[in-house]
Amino acid sequence: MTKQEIEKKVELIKEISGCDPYKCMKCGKCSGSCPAFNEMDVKPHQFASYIVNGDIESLVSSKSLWKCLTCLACIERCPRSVQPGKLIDAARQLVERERGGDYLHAEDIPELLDDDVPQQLLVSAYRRYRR
Amino acid sequence: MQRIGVFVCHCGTNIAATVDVKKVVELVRFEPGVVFADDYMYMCSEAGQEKIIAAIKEHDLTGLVICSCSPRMHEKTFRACAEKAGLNPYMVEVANIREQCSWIHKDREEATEKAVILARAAIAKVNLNTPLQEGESPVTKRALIIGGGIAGIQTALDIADAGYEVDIVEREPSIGGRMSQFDKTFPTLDCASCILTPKMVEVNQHPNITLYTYSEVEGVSGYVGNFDVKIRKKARSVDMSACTGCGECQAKCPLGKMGKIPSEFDRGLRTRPAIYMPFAQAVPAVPVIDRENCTYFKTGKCGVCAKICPSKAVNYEQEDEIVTVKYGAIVVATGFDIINLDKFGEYAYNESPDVITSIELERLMNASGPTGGHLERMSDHKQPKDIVFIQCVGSRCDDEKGKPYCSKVCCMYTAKHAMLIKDHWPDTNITVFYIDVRTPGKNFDEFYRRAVEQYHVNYVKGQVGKVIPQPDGSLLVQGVDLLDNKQIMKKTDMVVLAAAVEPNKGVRKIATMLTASIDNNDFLTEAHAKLRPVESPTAGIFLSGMAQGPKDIPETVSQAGAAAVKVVGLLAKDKLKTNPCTAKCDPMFCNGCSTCANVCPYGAITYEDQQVRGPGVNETRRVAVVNNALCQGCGACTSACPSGAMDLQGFSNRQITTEVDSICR
Amino acid sequence: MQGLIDRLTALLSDGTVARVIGWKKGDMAYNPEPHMFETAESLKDFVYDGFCGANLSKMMIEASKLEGKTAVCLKPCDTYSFNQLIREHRVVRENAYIIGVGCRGKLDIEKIKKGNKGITSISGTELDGSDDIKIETIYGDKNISYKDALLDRCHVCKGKDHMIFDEVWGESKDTADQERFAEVEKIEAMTPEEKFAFFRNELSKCIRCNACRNVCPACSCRKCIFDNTKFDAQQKANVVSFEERMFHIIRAFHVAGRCTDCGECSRVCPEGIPLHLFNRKFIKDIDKFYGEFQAGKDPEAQSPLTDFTFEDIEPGERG
Amino acid sequence: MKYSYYPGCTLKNKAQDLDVYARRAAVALGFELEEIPEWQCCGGVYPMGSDEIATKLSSVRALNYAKEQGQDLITLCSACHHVLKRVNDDMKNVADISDRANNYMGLDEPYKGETTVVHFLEVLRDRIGFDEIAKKVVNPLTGKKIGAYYGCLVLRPGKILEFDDPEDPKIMEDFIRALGAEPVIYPYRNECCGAYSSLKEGGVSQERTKLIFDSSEGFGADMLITACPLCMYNLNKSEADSKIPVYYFTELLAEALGVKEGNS
Repeated sequence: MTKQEIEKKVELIKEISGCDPYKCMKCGKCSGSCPAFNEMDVKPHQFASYIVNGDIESLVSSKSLWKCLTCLACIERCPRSVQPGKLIDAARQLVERERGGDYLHAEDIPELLDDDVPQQLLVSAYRRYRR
Repeated sequence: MQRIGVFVCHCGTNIAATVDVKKVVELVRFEPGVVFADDYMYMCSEAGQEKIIAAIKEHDLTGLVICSCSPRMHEKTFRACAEKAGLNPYMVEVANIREQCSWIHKDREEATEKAVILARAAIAKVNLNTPLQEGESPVTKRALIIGGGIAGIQTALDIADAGYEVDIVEREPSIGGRMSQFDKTFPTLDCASCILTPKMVEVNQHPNITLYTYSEVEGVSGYVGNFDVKIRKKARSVDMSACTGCGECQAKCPLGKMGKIPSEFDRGLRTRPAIYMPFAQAVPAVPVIDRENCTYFKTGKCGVCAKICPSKAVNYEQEDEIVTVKYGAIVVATGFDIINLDKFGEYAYNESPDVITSIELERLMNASGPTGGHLERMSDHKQPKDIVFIQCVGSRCDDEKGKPYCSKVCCMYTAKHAMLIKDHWPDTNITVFYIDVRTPGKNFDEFYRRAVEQYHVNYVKGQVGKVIPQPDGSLLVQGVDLLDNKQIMKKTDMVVLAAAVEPNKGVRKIATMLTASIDNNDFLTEAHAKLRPVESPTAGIFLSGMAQGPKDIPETVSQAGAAAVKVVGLLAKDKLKTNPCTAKCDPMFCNGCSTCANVCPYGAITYEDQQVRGPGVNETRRVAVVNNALCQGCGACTSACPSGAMDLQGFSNRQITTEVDSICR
Repeated sequence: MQGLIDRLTALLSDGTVARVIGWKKGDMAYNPEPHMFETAESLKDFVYDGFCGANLSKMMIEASKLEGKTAVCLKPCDTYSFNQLIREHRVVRENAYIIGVGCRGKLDIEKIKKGNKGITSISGTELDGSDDIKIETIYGDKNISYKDALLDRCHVCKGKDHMIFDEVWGESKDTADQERFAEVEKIEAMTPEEKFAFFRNELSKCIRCNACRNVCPACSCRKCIFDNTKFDAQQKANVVSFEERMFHIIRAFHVAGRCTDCGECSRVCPEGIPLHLFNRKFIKDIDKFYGEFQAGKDPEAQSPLTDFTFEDIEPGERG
Repeated sequence: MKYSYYPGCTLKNKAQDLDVYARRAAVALGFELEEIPEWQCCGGVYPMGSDEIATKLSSVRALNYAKEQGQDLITLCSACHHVLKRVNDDMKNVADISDRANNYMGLDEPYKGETTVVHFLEVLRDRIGFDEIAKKVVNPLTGKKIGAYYGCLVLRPGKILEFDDPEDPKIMEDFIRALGAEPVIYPYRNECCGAYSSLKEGGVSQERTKLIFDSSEGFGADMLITACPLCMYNLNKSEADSKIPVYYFTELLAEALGVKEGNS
């Protein structure tokens, strides 16, 4: 990515999330709360620094985009209103809005179903994992 | 017509870098009334002042406009300078072209234009200024300290030792405050009682100090040098002069054994009787009856304490007493409390008795505390083998759950707690979750390092997301180690929360009564953060201790001494100059409607029947009269008066509208 | 009505009062005017009927200065104004003999005139009159319901009780059948642009006749700020579109917390501007921010706007 | 009292128990659920992006319908409740989203968040009152020890949902008490069950549900109740050793009120 592209993406993440990554004081309460912490490569308390430092490339290619459960615990507990859950959601939006960015494909679905799967699960996953 | 001189200051580059000072001089020269204009590098310097004095004499100036910094900074300086040259000091106006202009603008042209406009407004005002004379008021040589913690105690002792009379008003039954709840104090680990109790006794015995414990300030009127303070002495239900403090009543109170009334002093970790002293070393050593809980007061039955009192000191009929005392100065030393943790449910404070606050831990480690100084879990009374401390609970928060500031004392007291525990029970594992360790202060970082190096306290950089009580009675702490980049699941026996400090709840009411300003966090504001740190912007009100902001005991004691010196400096004067910018009523316009008296915070307005004569009017009617000694020139009456009869000298409605008009020109 | 005249005559004759403030017959059936009766004889022109809407409390300001007591006829809603004037030391209670006159709501002649041209006489408007009023016009007679012809303000009546009186004459009725703040809420729901357009349209009708100011019992200054030469206010008052931008707004601010919502301003406005809306908005906000307050209900009560309590709403908070 | 009722996709299919029992309980408690005609799926998760408009419109339609009826909008499913309440908050307080959504919708009168969104449980607590419910219970669930499983969506973010204290909620416990049973408070009641990850990443939800079961059973619960079909699914699919039965809260309500069997 060129410097301009990075800057554009940083701005986009800030705009979509509505959060200010500069407010982060690196206390780690988000990572101390996160139920998916062990699944993630980039940890919740690092989201803000990746954005501040312009390392968007690493952030958008991280596994964490798809591991966040959107349980909102970090959003509820963040003492600085940085709300890492919103930042990672915005990063995921960047990926999904580009062609081929989906994490879930329609053809994969039949295999993932069982008789009990509630409609809610399908809709939620669909909305989270793809555009 | 005035003969006005305008003096534009460069303030080094503070103003000149952004404002074209020469251009300002050239442009204001032609304003109505201006006969002289000049600029100088530092107007407030001796040379600058000489320049002003010379110009006053040479050009017969009758008014001055100084374009410089905020009037809060140097208005006094320039008024004194004018007086030296024989000019009435109230013929001087300061146009603030620094804080409100050069410092906030980047564009030179814009800033210059604004400087000219600000100067023009000041010139327009001076054209309407009239000489004003300062009056004099006497000083009552007695000080009031609100709050009897270590801050109030030290301030009182220092003032009393200087030879002035001091009263302390303390809400609780005893003086001593928070410090009396503590076990040891950092960084030298003196026992808190050992250093506080002698001071409490000294206060009690000092001939210049009067104690009003179990008392509250109920109303304040008057002004610097002459405050009238209403103090409510709540009924103790015990005769102070008869009681010997033998403690029989406390021991026999039937409610004491029932264990229903949580002890405030022990933070609810034990219970107390309805007739009680908060702690054994209480000063005065006289109990009070908590009427809300006392069986006698609730049902009219019992009366055990009165029956067994050997000196017949218990008096159920006692009533609240209100005394009004005159003071020259008031010190606010209302101290702090810790925040309520209801909004931090993730730490399970309300769920588990083994999650406690640091003040509760102080009580649990104190030899006079509920466990006799033996550290134990409140759930099963077992000694904890593993303890987790969590820092910054509610401090440094950006949202409304907590406080935006650093509480300043937690890092140090946590290191203290860790070391004290390790001293007594060396095999205890201690983990501290921290964001930063903040230990500026003499011997402070050394103190913290000792906890790590000598006592092997485990400091983990990171926060705790959740404290999870386990079915087996232990606690699981889910947090993060940021340096290892790992989520931690730590089983522990006890969790201690460093809850944020906050000003005592009552301070808002007291600040309102004193018209002393408070900040967004309810800490009292100082007159100048650097140069006047122990004074409130309200004259005659001084600040001591945590009421002004988070601080530890050494800092509190220093500030207490500083406040005392300021009070003594005031009380040493026999007369104070009064502000001549007071309100004045024009009886021609006055309706006598009482609106102004209703809004006057100083009680400076009364009414009398006056003969009013004017075009087409000749009658006797009720009109407002301002007492110049009481009026502080706040202007509340002038804005409330519907007919415009009230006006403020030096800031008259006309002067202000003229300023506005000249800005909008 | 004759009973009231008899009573007033007696009060004058036995020297209890030196004069009577009441209403005098007008040249038409519907325009009685406030009047100070000095003799028992002159009371033959006294009238009290559905058209006696005028609030006479303000006349006591001048009457208070006269020798002896003055009998003043006050309807229930006028007594609020009188209390407020006592609180502001504008009238002397001891100099007034208050006859609390009964009221079943007052009539709006404009409503009656609508669709009834050429009125020659109106009857049945007395306090003890029937539910209908009879209108005779040059085109014939017609009955309309008393209730339908009420002034708007009577639909939000504050109640039938007199807040202060020496004696009461006649029965009163609470005529409230509408929500007091409904009109205000309608305006609150507008966008800022709509509000501005609404008020600009209304206030542009103002001819600055000062009727509102002169009738308002809260506008009791010796000299109005707008006539005050001391602060250039008078001069500023002459700028274009002043009525829209300043006069009514400032007047509303000056009476805020003191206005009893008597509705006289709107009743007397020759241009029909709903001036009471400003005041009622203030009343609504005061109720919301400081708890319910009715000016003039209790002459001892502190007005929320000039009183201070520790529970007061803080700047920036919205109730 | 009549409510505009938004059942949501799952209640019409896999979570019919949640719906049917709620309808019967409502009748017994004296309020009416009027299903919004032609409601559209809320999407299951709230689109957090500040520039997401289209994904919020189905919610706006339902909200506006309730406004037109002059009714409050009631939901049962935690996810629908979450999405509708947050979109409503956007329409009320976020001018940009509100303007753009309204431009798109082209309603006669713009929708500005006028509707009140309530969860069925909130109606029970705030409008009926748990004391009143307790009085109407005919089959008290005496002796049952029930753990409330809240999950995430019904509680967070606390500031917008204003449902209960997000870290230390009480509403479902009070509900359990009202039915005559004993609530079991356990720390994992507001921890995530793994949510939508179970479709592709089953492992996490296995881990999470195990913690939930271990903790609730450890504190003595012999059953769990929930208000979310996805939580229900994840809990049911759990392979935890400590697995205890899970019910929708409405089923127990209907049972306690004696209306479990019958027409709806």
